[in-house]
Amino acid sequence: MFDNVWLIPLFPLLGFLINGLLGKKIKNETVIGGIGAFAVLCSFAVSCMTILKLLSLPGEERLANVKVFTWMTCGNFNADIAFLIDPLSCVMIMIVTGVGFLIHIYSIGYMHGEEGFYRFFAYLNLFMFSMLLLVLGNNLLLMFVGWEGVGLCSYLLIGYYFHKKSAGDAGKKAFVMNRVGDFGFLLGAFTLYWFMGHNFNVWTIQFTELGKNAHLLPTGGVVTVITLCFFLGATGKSAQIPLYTWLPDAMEGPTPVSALIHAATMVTAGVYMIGRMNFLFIRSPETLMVIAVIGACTALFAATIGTAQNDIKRVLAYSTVSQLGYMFLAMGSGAFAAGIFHLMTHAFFKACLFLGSGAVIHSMHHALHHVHSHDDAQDMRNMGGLKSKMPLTFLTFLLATIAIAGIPGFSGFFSKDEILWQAFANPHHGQLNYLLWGMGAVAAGLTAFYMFRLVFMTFFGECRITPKAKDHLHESPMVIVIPLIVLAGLSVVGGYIGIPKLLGDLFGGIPNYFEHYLEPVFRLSEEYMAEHAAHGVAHHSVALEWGLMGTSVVIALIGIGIAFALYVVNTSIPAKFTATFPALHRAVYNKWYIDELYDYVFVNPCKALGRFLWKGFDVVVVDGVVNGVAKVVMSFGGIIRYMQSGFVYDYSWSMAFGVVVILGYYLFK
Amino acid sequence: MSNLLSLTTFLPILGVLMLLFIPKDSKSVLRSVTFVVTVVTFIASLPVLIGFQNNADFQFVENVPWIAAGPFAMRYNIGIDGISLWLVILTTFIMPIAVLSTWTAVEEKVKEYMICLLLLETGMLGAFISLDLFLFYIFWEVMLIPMYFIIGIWGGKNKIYAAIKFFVYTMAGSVLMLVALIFLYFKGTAAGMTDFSLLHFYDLRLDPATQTWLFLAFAFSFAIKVPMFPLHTWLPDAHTEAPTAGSVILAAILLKMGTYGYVRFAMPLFPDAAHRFTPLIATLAVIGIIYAALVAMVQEDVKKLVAYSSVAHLGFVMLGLFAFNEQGITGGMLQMLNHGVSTGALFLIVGFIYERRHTRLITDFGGLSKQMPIFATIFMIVTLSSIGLPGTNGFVGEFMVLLGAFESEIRWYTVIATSGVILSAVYMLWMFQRVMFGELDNPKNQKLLDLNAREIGIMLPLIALIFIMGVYPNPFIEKMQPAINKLIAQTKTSSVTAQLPVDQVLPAGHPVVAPAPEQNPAAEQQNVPAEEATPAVINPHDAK
Amino acid sequence: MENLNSYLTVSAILFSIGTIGVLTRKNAIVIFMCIELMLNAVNLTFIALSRYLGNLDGQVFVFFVMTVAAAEAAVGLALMIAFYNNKESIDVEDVNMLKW
Amino acid sequence: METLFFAIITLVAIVSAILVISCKNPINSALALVMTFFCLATYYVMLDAPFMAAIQVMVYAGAIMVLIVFTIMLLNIRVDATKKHSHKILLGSIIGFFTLINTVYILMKSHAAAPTGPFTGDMIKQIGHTELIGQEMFTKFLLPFEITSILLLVAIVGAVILAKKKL
Amino acid sequence: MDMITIPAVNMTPIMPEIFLSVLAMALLLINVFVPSGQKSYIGYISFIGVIAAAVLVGTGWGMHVESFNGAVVQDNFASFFKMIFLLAAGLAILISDQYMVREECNHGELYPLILFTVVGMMLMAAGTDLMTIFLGLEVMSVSLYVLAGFNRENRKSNEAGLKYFLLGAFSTGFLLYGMALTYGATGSTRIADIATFAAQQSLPSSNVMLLAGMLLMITGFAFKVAAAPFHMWTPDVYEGAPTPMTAFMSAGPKAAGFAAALRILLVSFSTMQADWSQLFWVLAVLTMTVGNITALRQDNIKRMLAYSSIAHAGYCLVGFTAGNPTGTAGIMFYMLSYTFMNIGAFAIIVLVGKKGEPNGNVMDFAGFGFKHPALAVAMSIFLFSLAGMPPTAGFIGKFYLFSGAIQKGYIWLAVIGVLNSAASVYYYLRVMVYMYMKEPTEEFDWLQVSAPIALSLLISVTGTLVLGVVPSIVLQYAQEAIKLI
Repeated sequence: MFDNVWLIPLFPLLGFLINGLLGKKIKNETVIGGIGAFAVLCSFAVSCMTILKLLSLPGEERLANVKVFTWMTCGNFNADIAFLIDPLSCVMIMIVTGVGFLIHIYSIGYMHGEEGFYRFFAYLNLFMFSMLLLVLGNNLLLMFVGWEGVGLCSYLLIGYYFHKKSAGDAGKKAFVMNRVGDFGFLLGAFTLYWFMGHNFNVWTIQFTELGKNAHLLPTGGVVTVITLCFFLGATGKSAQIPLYTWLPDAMEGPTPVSALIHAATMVTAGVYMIGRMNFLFIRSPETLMVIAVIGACTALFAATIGTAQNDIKRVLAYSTVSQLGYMFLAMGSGAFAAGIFHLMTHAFFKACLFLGSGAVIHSMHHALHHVHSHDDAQDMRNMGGLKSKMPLTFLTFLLATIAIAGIPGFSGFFSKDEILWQAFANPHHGQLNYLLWGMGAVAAGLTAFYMFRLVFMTFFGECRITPKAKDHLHESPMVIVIPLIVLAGLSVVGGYIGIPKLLGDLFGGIPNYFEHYLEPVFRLSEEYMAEHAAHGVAHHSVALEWGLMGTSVVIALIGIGIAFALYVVNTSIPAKFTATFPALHRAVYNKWYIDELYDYVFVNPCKALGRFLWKGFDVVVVDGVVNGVAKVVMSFGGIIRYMQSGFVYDYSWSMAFGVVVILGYYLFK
Repeated sequence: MSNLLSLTTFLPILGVLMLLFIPKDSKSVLRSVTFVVTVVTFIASLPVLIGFQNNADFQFVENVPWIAAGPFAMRYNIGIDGISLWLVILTTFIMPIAVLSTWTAVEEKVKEYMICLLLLETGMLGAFISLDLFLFYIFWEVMLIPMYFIIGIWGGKNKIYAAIKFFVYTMAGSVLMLVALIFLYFKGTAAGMTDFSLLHFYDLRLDPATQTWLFLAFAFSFAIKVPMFPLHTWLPDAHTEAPTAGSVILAAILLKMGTYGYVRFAMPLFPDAAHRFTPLIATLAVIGIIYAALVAMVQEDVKKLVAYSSVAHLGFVMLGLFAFNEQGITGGMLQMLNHGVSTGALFLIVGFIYERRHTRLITDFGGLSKQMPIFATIFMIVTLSSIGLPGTNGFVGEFMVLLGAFESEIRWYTVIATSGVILSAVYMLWMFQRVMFGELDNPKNQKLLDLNAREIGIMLPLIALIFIMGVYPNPFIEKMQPAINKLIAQTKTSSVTAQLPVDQVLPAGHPVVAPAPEQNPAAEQQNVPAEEATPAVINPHDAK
Repeated sequence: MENLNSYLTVSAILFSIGTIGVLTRKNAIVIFMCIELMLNAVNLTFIALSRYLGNLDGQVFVFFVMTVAAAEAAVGLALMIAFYNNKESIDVEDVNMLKW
Repeated sequence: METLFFAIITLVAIVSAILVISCKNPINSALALVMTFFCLATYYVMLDAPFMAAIQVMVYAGAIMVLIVFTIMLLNIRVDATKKHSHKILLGSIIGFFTLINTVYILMKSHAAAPTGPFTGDMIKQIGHTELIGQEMFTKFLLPFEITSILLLVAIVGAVILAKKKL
Repeated sequence: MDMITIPAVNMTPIMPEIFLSVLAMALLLINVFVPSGQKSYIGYISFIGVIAAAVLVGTGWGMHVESFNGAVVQDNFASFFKMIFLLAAGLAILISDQYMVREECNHGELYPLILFTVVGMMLMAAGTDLMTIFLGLEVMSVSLYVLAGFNRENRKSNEAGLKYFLLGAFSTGFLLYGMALTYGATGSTRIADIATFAAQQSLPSSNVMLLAGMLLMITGFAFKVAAAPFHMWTPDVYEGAPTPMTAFMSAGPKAAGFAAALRILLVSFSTMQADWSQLFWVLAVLTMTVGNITALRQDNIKRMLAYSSIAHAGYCLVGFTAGNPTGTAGIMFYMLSYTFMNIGAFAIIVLVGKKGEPNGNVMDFAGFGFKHPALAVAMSIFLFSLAGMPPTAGFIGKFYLFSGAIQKGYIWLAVIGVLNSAASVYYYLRVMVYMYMKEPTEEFDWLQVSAPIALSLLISVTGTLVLGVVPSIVLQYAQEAIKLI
């Protein structure tokens, strides 16, 4: 049925191999970029066919495991290279290949003239391959392969400008933090495998099998441990508290990378993973609560930092962290479909935003370069008034911003509102729900604020670079603009496939297609939830729902209003504000000093410990003991040596002494 | 060909004889001859691989009397099973690479150098194929000599200290093993055995107290070789000082002697004790993993860093072996091969830059990627393999080890050990970043040449293996599986009996030869009295 | 005849005195004489035992010991002369080029 | 009477032995040693071994001691000139003392084998000591006797090699 | 009064001794007529004589003949040791010539003296009467005193001879006293009679006289084999004596001491094994440890080998402690191996030494390895063998020695032994460090390697390796020999 699904990851792999091995010889950028983009296009095509095929099946049959070959078997452990086709993975491959393809196209323009152009496309294709493995893998191990693979590509792409120290550092940080997550992932996988096998004799790591046997699992207890481990993995990959700090730094990479990896696809892998293993997470209310709380906290926390950043990409980065927080809030509330939905819409608008910012930076960089200025092309304080210079970019950017701000009618509204509602109404966390909702709503307001702050600072007002440079600012080439337009369009309309029930009812019973589509994946969990909900399924009135929706929209509008007031109407206020609360501003501007905290708590002690173990323990104690024994022996040698005095009477004395002792011992013993 | 193994093992000796007749000034001839000899040895070992049947028996067995005097009878008894097969192949595979690696680096005393390498190869192969404990010990010790010279003569600044440390350390361990070996033999003769054949000793059931002591002696000796914390300090010195080929061989093969010793001797011979000391070994392994990683992190010398990473990797191997289950031991075995390939490759890489810059200090480098893209790529792949990225060989081994260990009793150790994957990423990537990334600001580095054809040629097979073993490890696993299952059976059956009251199974102080476990598992369950359970010593090979 | 033990005791005393001499004297010749004293003590033991046992083996042994003593005296004194030729001393304090 | 005689001889023997180790002048030591040898010869006579006594006097007191005295004279050594190391003497004496204790203890505690041999005092007197010794030496101990010839040859050769002025 | 009739005796058991004695005497006579430049010929003749004697010994293998009224015996045990002595003598003769010529003391008497020493040692090994053993020992010792002081122009040689003499004579006193007490306790000097007597005792070790006699004899032999604390003469004498004689002394007399001690203890005092094993346990530990630890700090290579020789005696004492066939055959095998490897090593030292400073320093070996590769390889083989590395004779020897101890249950003794052997590696390696890993401080002169030395090296290397790889060929003889004693 889905026999050719293995082609989906294969194409990017081929693209990677061709570009990676021969790219240096090819030299021609069009060809290289073409190969890269075409590979993804092929994948996209196959993905489309796959999803169409899937949709043609009745709901219950929308599931297929396609085995390619046996990877490793050992005793009761078996891992295949096999792919899982179900609605969830299909939506993911669509997002990945679709958005990925657009970004590839964009990159051809954006990366024009860069040294190592081929390298970039090779990595990008490798990333596509890994990401597709991640979403398609039908077992934990294969997912882990993709999981680590995307981490690697992220590392490579962040460190693309490897001659910059900051880039290298950022790449390493990303990888290591991801590794911390992977540590959790591995532990979770081990525990799950062992627990299922040992107790229920289900030795498997295959998702379908695990799902089938999930009913054997108890609620809480070990499952909580397992799921927390997995969630640790997710926090690393998806930049949640406490492992979020790598993502803003990851902006050292080229902008398309930020768009593709650090906004649209890779960072959502954690969300996907939780969705994939919903059967597990649903069985641990504690974990769900942890997820929800962390999601909400991250959403809020990252949003606060986002308000004070001046680097255009960093704002977006914190925004991504914050939006990922929303997704986790959804997952933690048991609203898996909502989380995935937000994942999708976020992929559209955030990709659009990043690409748009890339276009701006590209243009700025170009302009600054022309006048030999060393001003930062990414600093919003250097921008302003770009809307006239780059109208298309501005338009698409604005649409995406509106979408993310949650203005009704745009995709972000539908998904975000669904999440907030689920956070409020879910049956898991009891009174905590109100707090979660509140945090989400505040974060939504902050999101609106900082996003519009960004728009206003960048596109409105006076241009703050030298007039000479200003003349060199112009709209990007079509190869860059077209993806922007497509993504902006998706940001606007993408939400309509998942209209919340409330609104759907309002407009004549339009069903929530998306939720319906994902139902086969989450049905069992939802049934389970219905049975086991900790606080019973609360029935809230429609009015309440409306009220909440309205509130969140109002909060968003307030945010926009404040941004407008501060950055368009009276631009001096922010400075005054900063002057009034310097400590607060400094704290927010410096990301609440979390990086420094980590340095003090983890990194430096580790290094110090390492240094101590090396110089103190290894050299002094261990080697000291070894060499000490040798030295003691040697010095004994010295002592005994000097007993060999050279005098005959000493020698005869020693002999006589020997005789006396021997005789004495035997005679008087 | 029945004496294929002997041929493979002693081909290098033939090579030595050839080298003796080549004048010492014709260096390229010396190098070429050595290279050809090692390649031929590799080719000679391929039929072994191809002809190997996937079962648990020892194959290509040769068994002829050797020494017989007094209470002893030693035999030239060799053969391989799935466990040793891959190590033999690894050895023959690494050797040509090692020879090539110092093609230009060793300019002095080439003849002696090549002779040492070839002698070393014979020693290593011999140790892997010996089925006679005495023969094994001989080869085990013989290996030391050429390695000692390789480190001591062609090594770096501090070579003498390193060489002597290496030698005395290892020697101190192995002599204790010798005592244990002899003691074991007498235990065996008391039970009616007549020679040192390993297969007979497998069937020997020792009382737990004896096992404890013997195990400790064997384990100590092997632990030094592995090396396990805290007996590892010879390794960084030896590695740092050794010439590239020396480091490669040391890392790729010699260290495997220790772990191989555990698999082949310490665990199946003394299963009860092995189980009893599992917590200790696991603790040391875990400490080794974390400790070595932390220490590696702050190293200033690339080679030393890699050396410490070896300690950490072998900690994983040990952890896997002492999981006593299929995944763990398979993982451990795979990890041995992986470590051989990737750490060997890392040492080669360090050798490449050392040859160019004559320094190994991390701070002397930076930004090499720009100047040496091919090198950068290869280095990156090897680094990733070393930190166990999925898709590379390192992952398969590490994963299996952790999985196996997690399934066994040493679960909690595994949890800590797993954090080693974080640390390994930290120190390797940090090193990689400092060496390869950043500004190319050191003028000495700005004229570096990228790898030449020879160097790429050396690395390619290793890179290929990294991926092959990472993507399709099944052929490797399949060949070793039966042997590992047998090993597990050997360790398990005894621990079952160990749970029974000892005096029921064994009359005090009278170890007996029990029936081979797989033949008569039921008998043991029923506590057959010792007298009845003493058929003549089973020797499957005499029967053939 | 006095009882055996008297003789043996005397020989033991002489033997010990010889030992003390070897240990305390510095002159090689005197040391050698002390050794002769020890040998003589042993000879006394032999003969006394021989007489007591009614077995002449011991006396024959003494005969050989005397021969040995003579041979040793010849060689030993020759060695001392040779040493003296080089060093002008036979004090064992001076016999310590070789040490440690 | 015999006991008294024995006591006197013993006294002389021990005193002269002490003189051997205490005289500063080697010649005096040598003379004291000769004295001891004579005492021993006396003992031998008392032990019905006249032949041994004769040899003792001739070989030991005569030949060997003459050789020693000759050497002392040749090397012109007079006094044990070097300073005394009192601690050496003390330590030496302690060890010697313990040797004495040990040996005496052995003799006190031990008992020799029962007299089994055929050679009683009367028999020796009857046949003649010399003949009996000869009988023994040329039958039972022929080989050792022959070996002594080699021993002496070696000693001669050795002495010549070591001490001859010019080889 | 009857004439004394000298009984008809069977000369077969002492044919080699007679042959060598006659040869030695003949050579002494011939020596007078050989001009001083051509004394080497006496050496060659002696060497041939040694080979002939070895043939004589060899033909007697397997026979068991007692002779001289039980004073001497020909058995495999004796023959085995005689072979060792002959080997040691042969090798020593081969390496003597070049050395003696260089040091200008090439007196023809050297070779007859070596032969006499061998006669003495043979008598020790073959003697079954305390008197024979004692006289054999004295023949050996007296010759050795002379040999140690042979280079009479050299003060060190004088000193070595004098020290050896004084201490040797002193130890003879104890040995004799022991023999006297044994005689007194048992009424006989025949080893077999003593054994019979001891066997009749219900508790032989409670017979204080017998016990003391045994202990004193042990101390006497301990001196000969250089066991601590009776070892202190060894380094000085070995250092001072002419190198070839050091080589000879380290192998031959030690073996002879072991031979005599083995025969006396295993035959006469077999019932008191518990007592002497205990003593040897301590002696072995002390000897090995003192020897090895002190050797660690030596720079003079001869002195280092002297201390190492003490340590090797200690290893043999391990086998002695065991006192079982494995251990004792181990001693025999080890002494043979030791003869090969140690004399081989000394041969190299002979070559490296220069006139007037024949005692090589370890530093003198700097750069030796690549200047003289063949010699260096030979030296490495000897050193590895001494260190007990396979596949050399030294390893097999140690293996059997320690096996004996383990078989007997002396695990800790074996452990101490092997640890010692591991420690010893350090100083053997040190020589190799200088040979291979240090640059020469001064230019090497061309070393003259005379044919005899080359031959001796060839024999030593072959012996060391062959005994290491196929030790059965000798071990089985050792096993046979020890069975019959």
